[in-house]
Amino acid sequence: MKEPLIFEYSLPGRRGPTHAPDTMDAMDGLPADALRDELSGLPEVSELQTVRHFTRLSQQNFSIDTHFYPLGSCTMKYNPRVCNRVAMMPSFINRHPLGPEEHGQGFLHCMFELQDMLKAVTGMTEISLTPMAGAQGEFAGVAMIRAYHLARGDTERRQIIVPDAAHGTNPATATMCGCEVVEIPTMADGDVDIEALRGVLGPQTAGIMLTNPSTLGVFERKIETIAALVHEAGGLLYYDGANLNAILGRALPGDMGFDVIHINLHKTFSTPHGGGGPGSGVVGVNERLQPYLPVPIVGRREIKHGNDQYIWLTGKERPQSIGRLSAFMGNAGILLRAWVYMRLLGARGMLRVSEYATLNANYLMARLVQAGFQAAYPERRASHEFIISLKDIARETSVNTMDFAKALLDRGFHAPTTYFPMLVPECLLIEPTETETMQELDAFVDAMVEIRDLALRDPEEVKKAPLSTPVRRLDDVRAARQLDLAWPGR
Amino acid sequence: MKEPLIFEYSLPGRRGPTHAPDTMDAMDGLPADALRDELSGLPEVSELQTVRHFTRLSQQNFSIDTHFYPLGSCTMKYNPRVCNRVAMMPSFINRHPLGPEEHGQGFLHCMFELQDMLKAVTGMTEISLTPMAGAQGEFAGVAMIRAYHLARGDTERRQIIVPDAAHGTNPATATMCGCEVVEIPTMADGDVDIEALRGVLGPQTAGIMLTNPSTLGVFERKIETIAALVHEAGGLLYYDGANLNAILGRALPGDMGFDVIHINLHKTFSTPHGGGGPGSGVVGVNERLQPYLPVPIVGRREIKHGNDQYIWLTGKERPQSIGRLSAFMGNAGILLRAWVYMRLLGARGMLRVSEYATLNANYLMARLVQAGFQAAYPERRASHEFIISLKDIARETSVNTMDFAKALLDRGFHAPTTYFPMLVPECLLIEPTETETMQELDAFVDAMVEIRDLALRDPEEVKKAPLSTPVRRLDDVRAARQLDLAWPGR
Amino acid sequence: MPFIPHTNDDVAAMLDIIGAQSTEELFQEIPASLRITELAGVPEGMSEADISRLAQQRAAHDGGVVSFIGAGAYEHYIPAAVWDLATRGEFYSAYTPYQAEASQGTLQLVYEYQSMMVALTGLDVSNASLYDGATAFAEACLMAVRANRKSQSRRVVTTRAMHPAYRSVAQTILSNQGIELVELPIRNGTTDLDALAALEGEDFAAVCIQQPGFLGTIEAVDEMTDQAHAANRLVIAVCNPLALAVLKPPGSWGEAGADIACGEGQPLGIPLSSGGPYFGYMTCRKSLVRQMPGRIVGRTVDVDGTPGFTLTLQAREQHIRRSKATSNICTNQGLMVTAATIHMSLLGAEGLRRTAARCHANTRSLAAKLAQLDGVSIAFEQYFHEAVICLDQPVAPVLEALSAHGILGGYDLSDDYPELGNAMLVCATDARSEQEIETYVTCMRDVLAGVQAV
Amino acid sequence: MPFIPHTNDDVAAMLDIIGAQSTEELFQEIPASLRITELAGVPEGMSEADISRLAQQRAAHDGGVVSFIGAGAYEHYIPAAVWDLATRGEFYSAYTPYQAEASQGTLQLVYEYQSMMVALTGLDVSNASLYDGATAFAEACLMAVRANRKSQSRRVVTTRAMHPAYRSVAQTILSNQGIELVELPIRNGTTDLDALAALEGEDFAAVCIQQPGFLGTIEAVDEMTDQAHAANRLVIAVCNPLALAVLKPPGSWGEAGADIACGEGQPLGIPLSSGGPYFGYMTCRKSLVRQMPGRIVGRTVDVDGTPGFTLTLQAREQHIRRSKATSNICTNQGLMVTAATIHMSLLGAEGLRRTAARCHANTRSLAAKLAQLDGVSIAFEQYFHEAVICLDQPVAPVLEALSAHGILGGYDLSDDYPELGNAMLVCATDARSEQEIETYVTCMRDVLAGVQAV
Ligand SMILES: Cc1ncc(COP(=O)(O)O)c(C=O)c1O
Ligand SMILES: Cc1ncc(COP(=O)(O)O)c(C=O)c1O
Repeated sequence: MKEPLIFEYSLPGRRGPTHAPDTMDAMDGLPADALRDELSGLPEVSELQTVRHFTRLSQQNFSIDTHFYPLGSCTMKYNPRVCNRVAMMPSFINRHPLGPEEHGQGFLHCMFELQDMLKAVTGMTEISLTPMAGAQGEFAGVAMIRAYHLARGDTERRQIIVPDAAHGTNPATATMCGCEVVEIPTMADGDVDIEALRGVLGPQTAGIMLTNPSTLGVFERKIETIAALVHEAGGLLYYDGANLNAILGRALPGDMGFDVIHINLHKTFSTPHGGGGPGSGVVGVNERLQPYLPVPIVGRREIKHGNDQYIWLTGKERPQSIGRLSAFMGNAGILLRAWVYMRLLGARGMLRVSEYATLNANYLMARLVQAGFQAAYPERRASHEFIISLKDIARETSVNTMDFAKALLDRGFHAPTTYFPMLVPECLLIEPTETETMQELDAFVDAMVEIRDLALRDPEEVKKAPLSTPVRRLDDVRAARQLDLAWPGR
Repeated sequence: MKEPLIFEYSLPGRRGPTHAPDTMDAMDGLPADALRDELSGLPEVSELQTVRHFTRLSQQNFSIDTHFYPLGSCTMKYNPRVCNRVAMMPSFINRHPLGPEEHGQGFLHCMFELQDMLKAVTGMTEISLTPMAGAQGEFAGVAMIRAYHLARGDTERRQIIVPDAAHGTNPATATMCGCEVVEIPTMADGDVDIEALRGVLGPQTAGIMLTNPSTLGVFERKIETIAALVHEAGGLLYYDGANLNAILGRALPGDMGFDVIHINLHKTFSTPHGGGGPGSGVVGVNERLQPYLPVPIVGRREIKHGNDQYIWLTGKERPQSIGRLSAFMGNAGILLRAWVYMRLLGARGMLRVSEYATLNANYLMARLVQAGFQAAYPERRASHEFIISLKDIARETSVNTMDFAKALLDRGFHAPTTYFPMLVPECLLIEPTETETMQELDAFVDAMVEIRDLALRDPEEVKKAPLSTPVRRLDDVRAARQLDLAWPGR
Repeated sequence: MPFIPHTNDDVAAMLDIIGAQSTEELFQEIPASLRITELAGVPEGMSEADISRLAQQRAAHDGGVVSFIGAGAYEHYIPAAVWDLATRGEFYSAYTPYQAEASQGTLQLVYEYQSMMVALTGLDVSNASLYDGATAFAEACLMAVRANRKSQSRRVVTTRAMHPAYRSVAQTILSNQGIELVELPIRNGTTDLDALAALEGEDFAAVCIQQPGFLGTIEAVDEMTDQAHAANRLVIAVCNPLALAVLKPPGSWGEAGADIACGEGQPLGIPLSSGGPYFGYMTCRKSLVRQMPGRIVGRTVDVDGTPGFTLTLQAREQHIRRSKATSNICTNQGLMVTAATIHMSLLGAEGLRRTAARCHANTRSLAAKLAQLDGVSIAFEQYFHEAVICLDQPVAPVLEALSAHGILGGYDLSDDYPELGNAMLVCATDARSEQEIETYVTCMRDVLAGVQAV
Repeated sequence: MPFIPHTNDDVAAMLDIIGAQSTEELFQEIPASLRITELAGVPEGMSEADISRLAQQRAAHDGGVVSFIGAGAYEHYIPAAVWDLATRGEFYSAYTPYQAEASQGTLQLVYEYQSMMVALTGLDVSNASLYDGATAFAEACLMAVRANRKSQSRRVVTTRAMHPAYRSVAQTILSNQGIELVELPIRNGTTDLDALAALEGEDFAAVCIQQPGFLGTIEAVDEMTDQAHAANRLVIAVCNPLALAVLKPPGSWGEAGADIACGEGQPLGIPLSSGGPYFGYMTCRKSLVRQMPGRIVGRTVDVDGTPGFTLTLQAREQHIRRSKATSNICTNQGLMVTAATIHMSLLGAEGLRRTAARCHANTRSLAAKLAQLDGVSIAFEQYFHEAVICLDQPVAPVLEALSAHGILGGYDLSDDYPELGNAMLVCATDARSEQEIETYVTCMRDVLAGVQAV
């Protein structure tokens, strides 16, 4: 059943809210010409209508809590409920960001521990928790790289090298930081083309941005060579930590030679994805970049009578910082969730994360290959994710990756990431994560085989998908051409 | 998509829970022969599997939060979320029932206020909060009536008079209290047959149980006469408060002559129905029955320095009490929710409850009658609910009330109560409640008309319903004959 | 106007359709003599913000204590997921699944619940819940009287080892039907078997055994069961379901097993909440199912042959059977069953066993430490997770002094069991930390010293 | 093993299919030189019960205060339904709606959100959120520089009346692209219009106006907007969205309205939470939509003609446009938008207006009462819901003394605005009761007396 817009339930004069003061106080302290006459365009609905509307809408979503959601590069693992419970404890959610440190020791203590644990899992020297998503972490990282070069008078280093398989945020970030993007190709085996890299390195090189394991689902084996080459050329190395889940407790980006890293806490550390966010893109650096870390950072002051005191370090203590990235300290509530998750798992639990994430990915890849699907890198071990290319099936049957994706929805699975990375044609990037069972993966294989077989038999039938979702395939072209971005009924 | 049983997800050896102690302590304080060797038959599943399973199951329910739910006699109105929030405040949910009064003044204060408000809305002298649902309230009431007669040496009064339209709990309760049930008929206009009543009154009469408005959806106009007759005969009057929503703030059962009343807080005062319960069936009495009220009751002790102290009154203070009805004090958390609801609404809000509940019912009845449906009591005002009889349609088309009910499900409406009260053939008891909009009622009328028209055109099509629910019409006979009441896989 | 969605235009249009001038007119069938127009004694309404603030202030009075009271209600850790899921609107705001096709969520869940209770108790079938442990016990007695074909008796044997409140609730309920409870005395904290033996030859419908008993102790369930069956008495087991994760299930008591098991479901994921809502569970042998009170869910198929769930055996219930029903219960404790089912799924057998064992270990540790204090002793050696502690002075003032320190030190047994002297029942569940136990012991030492000093 | 569902049999079967001996082997492509086998510095795991207890202990340090701080983050009453609904698993655990047909819930909700923000700001189109108010402001500046076809300038006019943290975040972000922020001084708490006039003739991409300003005061938005447009500068409005329930919307400023509006969404149902997660909102004229950063949801139809929702104009975004994208933002603040949309639906226009008006009245009452104390004065007469209070002594020690009494008395302005002297910013929202305001005033009286006494 189609759910109307909330505005369609609205009628002028529905009885007043119980959620606001009973009376309208006078706005008598303000000049009349600063005020608005009326506010139309918000719905007037009852609490029941609101609850019913948004409950029904929620049921139209696929989500981890309802479906297997193997969206590659996004680490859609289970979000433990206790993390939310803790982050919503009254004293935490009611704490004002500018409240004095004395009244925030509980929160700051957690944040200090979080910083320490993040150092341990990255091998970096210091952490700043402030970036609010991966892309902002990238911004912080590249801005630090620039600040580093500038501080050394190295003003010409403006090029950021990015492999062609990189996530779109990498080149976009470089541009936002006023850098120039230089793309280098990937070799047939999935590793970076070292010769091409050599070719672009030089005195203009600010640094390189790498994901390892890469978005191709393989571990970059020559990472140490790459690090040596870039450092020799005077550049720095940026680690895009979106895939940290694959190597948690197995290898440290710091050991690989990276100077700066961001981590998506909403991926590896399982804070909720919330229908698009919020996330957290905390950054870590080695000594080189330490002075430039964005503020604030949580510090500790030893005080006389035993107990330590946790404090904010700001621009005062960190004059070379690239500065602030958010009005306050970033996505504190998300950081708290990650703190709970990390303390729950502990050191051994974290090693198991990468162990089972990798096991699940390699198993699913093996099963799909054995079922006749084409892996993009069949000779390689999968990391926590892997790529299947449907280009042969697409050629034979005209059923393409998008059709597969929609047919999966009808079978109760959220589709993997489609058409990314762009260099593999007709690709599915599949990331099962460690929280799924073997039995769920088997069911996914069955669905894939069923769709493939149907495609060979009756391709038009597959192209009709999805049939069981609240709407069928949507007209994206019309959406972009005949823009309808807000309810016109106002 | 069909959701498997939780047991079907289970595999022996799924990794241990994080929700329990890490280790198994020894049971060394107990003799070996008191222990069990193993515990099989509980599922071994992960937290994600549990969350996903029960989230998916929940989505298979119709509920107030998702659907219009006009289940007559059940008052399926909106359950405000704030009531749950308050009842779940840590200090409330962690309070031990046997904790000392000093550490429960907050809770007890709320309960004392609740008792006072309930006195006000019923016109009774004193309240006991302990009964855990309507039926238990009835038990308490009839037990008090018996205790009253016995205390007066009136040992022969064992008959409880019940109209034929009464809810099944009324006669069942009388039996549970060791009484004999005497049924009296209803007249064509929906009121009790006074002559029949006269005929059954006598020295054996313990009392009468009445709902007013009755389950026929009409107000018993001769209530004062009835009260006089019963009292004259030496009997007492029991008020089944399931329908209090209809007259909240309009008339007081105490004024009508009732000696004892129960109220379903999960109806009139909107505590959740929870898929079957919990409810609360608080009882109120006039002076006559006061000594017999079930314990505990919340009392107040005036203490010197201003503040009052709230205390428990138990069998010590109330030696004539019929006794305890629950191990502790009843459904405290449900009582708290009702307290929040009543304080939110206040006196004026309560009057509006009955006003709009009655308006909605009369409007919906009028619309359905205008659309050609047959009201059971067309000459009467509806109370907060009313009855439609489908007997003519059923005769003409063979589409019966059950078919209508299932066809409503396909149209996004929970069915009204069917085949109750039994004295109206092919009946639907429809209770829209005050929290639904006129627009929702209109949509319901449209659905009813659509089904009726389809029944006239193509009755077999209606009989196929439901088609859109997770399962289609279920085989109840098989369910009762081939009993499958627990997962056999253990 | 809280929760009422009507606009003035709506009201006018609706009155027009009804053919009434005003909403007042709709109440015209209420005799004028009975009409009121205001509710004196109910305060004015408040906003959601104000009621939240008020509730917060009230709640603030009640917190900040550490409890070592059990006595039928136990604080256990409840995983966050339990109530997040149970309070989803689709569970929270649905009602009894009368329309099975629109209630498969609740119905399947209850079927799973029934299966789990069957597993825990080792019996064949379960109902969908009763109000609480005490009423479940009372219903079990009624059921046994109805069901025992070999006995004509309206008498049931119970014991002082049973929860006093359960006995008192059963008394309230059974006395109205003239059913008599015959109470056995205790010896060493458990039922006096000699007194039981002395009833030989008498006709009773059933014998009731609580395991563990109210005093935490372990009954001779095998012996008592066999003896009861030999005398044609049914056996009603009253058990803490969490204890059943480690204790022998009623279905395995003696040769043939108990006939009915029942008890308080609260330890399975339900918060203390001042005493409710909890839920009573009940399971029994298959042969007794038609005498069982309460709702029952069965698995069947739909017209397409797809498996599905529905309420079944409704002919036992009041809405069909009316005055001949097995019980008057209608609304039960569905939401609590929802939470319990999720709780048991999350913990699994292993989680429940570990929790039970931790409670046992914690209480043993507490009792042992208390017993090292002067003037404190442990009354009975074998117990599950509650221990009777005897003092050399009256209990009430000691508990009061502890309470002033924020410690609820236990349940005073003096009223219910004067025969035990200055005794109290202490309980340290998994929710109590080692440190809290230490604090209790230290506090007790100070309190006893203080009292002695005076 | 937390959250990992594999049995030993599963693992063996899986390795078998993979053709590996052990899970270790799966990591063989990581050079041996880089392999580690443990994580020093991460403590051992704990059970859910233990982490909950630990968190509870930590949280206990942070509560029990009453805050009169605003300065960009505001405590408002949030109806219980808001977060009950927003944390439903289907919202909480979904991601960006890449598969539109499987995400209509989130997509329709965002479309509704966009519609509401358009209504509040009076502009044409909205995006689906940015990180927070400060980054939204920075993105608005970048957008204006890209979008202003009539200007070649990489300079933007801002003002000291703007939130200092917003200016500093914008500085961090804009400086990397060589975009310069030119800051106007303040006079009487608002932007110095003479200083603005003095920029006449110079080329700027945009003028930024915060309404109400950081100091709570009211800017001459109409005049500033018209003047900016006359000079071919775009106008960026930075507004508290709750204030827009009562204040003139940016779309109506001056003759033509502002071009871009942005700001902090937190007052719309998001808890304070130590500073985040909040969300930045952004709306603009239709003609600028292709320059807008962030996701946008559009309404379209499916193959059957049924209306539905999808992400649109993705060609602006990094995953398509890569280095030429309008911004690098990918993950946004979706869950916060979910909560805000529910919050706005529950309150409606009337509820938001009453809340805004109550904040105004409460702060006026607080400021007036404080100003009656010796040595306290109100700096500026017209303000929305924050007032600058001047003391006759340094602010920091006074705030510290208040804090010791559990009152967070305001935001010390001495660092950011030394030109205001001993000044602080106080805020009393709808969440502050009359009694709390009284307590503050009383406490302040005592503190000032105490300080004077010394
Ligand atoms: C490889 C990679 N890098 C960077 C990002 C950007 O992270 P975020 O979406 O948190 O900004 C993502 C995630 O979407 C990613 O998959
Ligand atoms: C008229 C009537 N009386 C009594 C009851 C019994 O109430 P409860 O279900 O709370 O036991 C009900 C509700 O089901 C009812 O509708």
